Amino acid sequence: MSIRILLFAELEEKVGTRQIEIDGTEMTAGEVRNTLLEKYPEVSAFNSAMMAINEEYADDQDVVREGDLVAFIPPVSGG
Amino acid sequence: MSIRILLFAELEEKVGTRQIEIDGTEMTAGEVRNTLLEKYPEVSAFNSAMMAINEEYADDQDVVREGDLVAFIPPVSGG
Amino acid sequence: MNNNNFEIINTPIQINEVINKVEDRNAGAINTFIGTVRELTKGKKTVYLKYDAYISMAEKKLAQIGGEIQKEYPESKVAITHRIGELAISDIAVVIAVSTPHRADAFAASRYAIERIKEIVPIWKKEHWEDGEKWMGDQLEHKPYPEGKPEKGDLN
Amino acid sequence: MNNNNFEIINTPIQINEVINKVEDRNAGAINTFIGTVRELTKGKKTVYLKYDAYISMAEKKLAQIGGEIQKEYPESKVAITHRIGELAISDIAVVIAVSTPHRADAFAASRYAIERIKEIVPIWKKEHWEDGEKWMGDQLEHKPYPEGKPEKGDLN
Repeated sequence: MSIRILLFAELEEKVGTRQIEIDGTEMTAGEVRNTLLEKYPEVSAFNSAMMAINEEYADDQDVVREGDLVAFIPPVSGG
Repeated sequence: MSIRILLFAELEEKVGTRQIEIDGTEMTAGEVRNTLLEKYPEVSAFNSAMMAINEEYADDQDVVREGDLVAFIPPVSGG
Repeated sequence: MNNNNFEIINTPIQINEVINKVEDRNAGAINTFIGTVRELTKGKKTVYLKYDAYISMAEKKLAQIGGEIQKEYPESKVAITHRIGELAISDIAVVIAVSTPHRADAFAASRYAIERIKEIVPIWKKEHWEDGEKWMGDQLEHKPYPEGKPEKGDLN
Repeated sequence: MNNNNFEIINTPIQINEVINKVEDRNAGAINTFIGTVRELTKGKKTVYLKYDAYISMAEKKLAQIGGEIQKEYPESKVAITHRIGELAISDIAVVIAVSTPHRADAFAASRYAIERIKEIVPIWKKEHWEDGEKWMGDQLEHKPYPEGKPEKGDLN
């Protein structure tokens, strides 16, 4: 009963790993964000990151279900 | 005592050669143009061509001297 | 348009390979944008860069940009390759190629593509200077979207 | 900027060679415009093209365009190669490469270069169709300058 979460760039570096999991079967993206802010209170970049569910950008009210892949996308800087 | 003249594209094709000479030691570019229009009355493209003296665009009133290289530049279509 | 037209790779980009993907008998114009690693940014000397990406999503988003361009210019072909990993000064980070029948469209589409990459494609650059390093994209060094995230309409 | 940066050649253009000429440690952007032979123009099917040039003057005029760009964008580098002779469909007629520190300038300068080539560089294209041939550049098919010749200020 868990949701897989991908972290990149500054977030990956601060948390120390690219992939983590949190318990849960259904919650909003915003709840995922809050869970991580509670778990890593020193990592404020969770606040400013965009989120993606299954490789598509999502809003905080979008629903995440078990098996979904959630990614935190810090401000991008490609090109 | 002659002025060398270069012809390109349609002009070269109609006159049948790239390089011709006309008699003269000093005349305006406009006079060169008129000389050629008289010599090749069927080649109206001499009218619409730009002229260059020694590889720089020239106006009809610019002076051509012996030894100068005059070119007729039909409307360009590079690129 | 093939999905191989939109790639994230970790080896040097061959410009010609990207351009070849957009060749077309009815293209009269190909515009190519090449983004390279610049040594000086605001007086600060870069030693090298590191790019990372959410590869699968980034390739999807590059393909989305290609789709947006084809919607606007139905006769266009688009290919984009972005490199990740460690890059030295003058190395090529991204190559965009767009072919269209007429040149104005190729310029406009290529410009659009690079701006969109900087908005929506999950790729991150870490600058390494002599005196430190930093993931770019934060609000001090570069702000990719005014509201901290793309507008809803930009995303889908 | 080397004069070899501005060439008229009668062999296939190597895109990479033109791009290499504008590489620079402080360039973050290279824009490349590639003009290719398109099969269809206004519904008419081109079989092949022939380009001719007043080579020495054309190279001078290409260099002049480079100079105009450098005046506007002092940190830019410009290279232009135009091919002459017989070209088939999809062959490359011209490659323009411009590098600048920032991308907006590279796009603007590259666009400027192709427009200027069509105005002032003595190169001519002869279209060969199935049912005929024609030197382009006349007022029916293409009119390079409104007054039949460039404005005085455009020429020097």
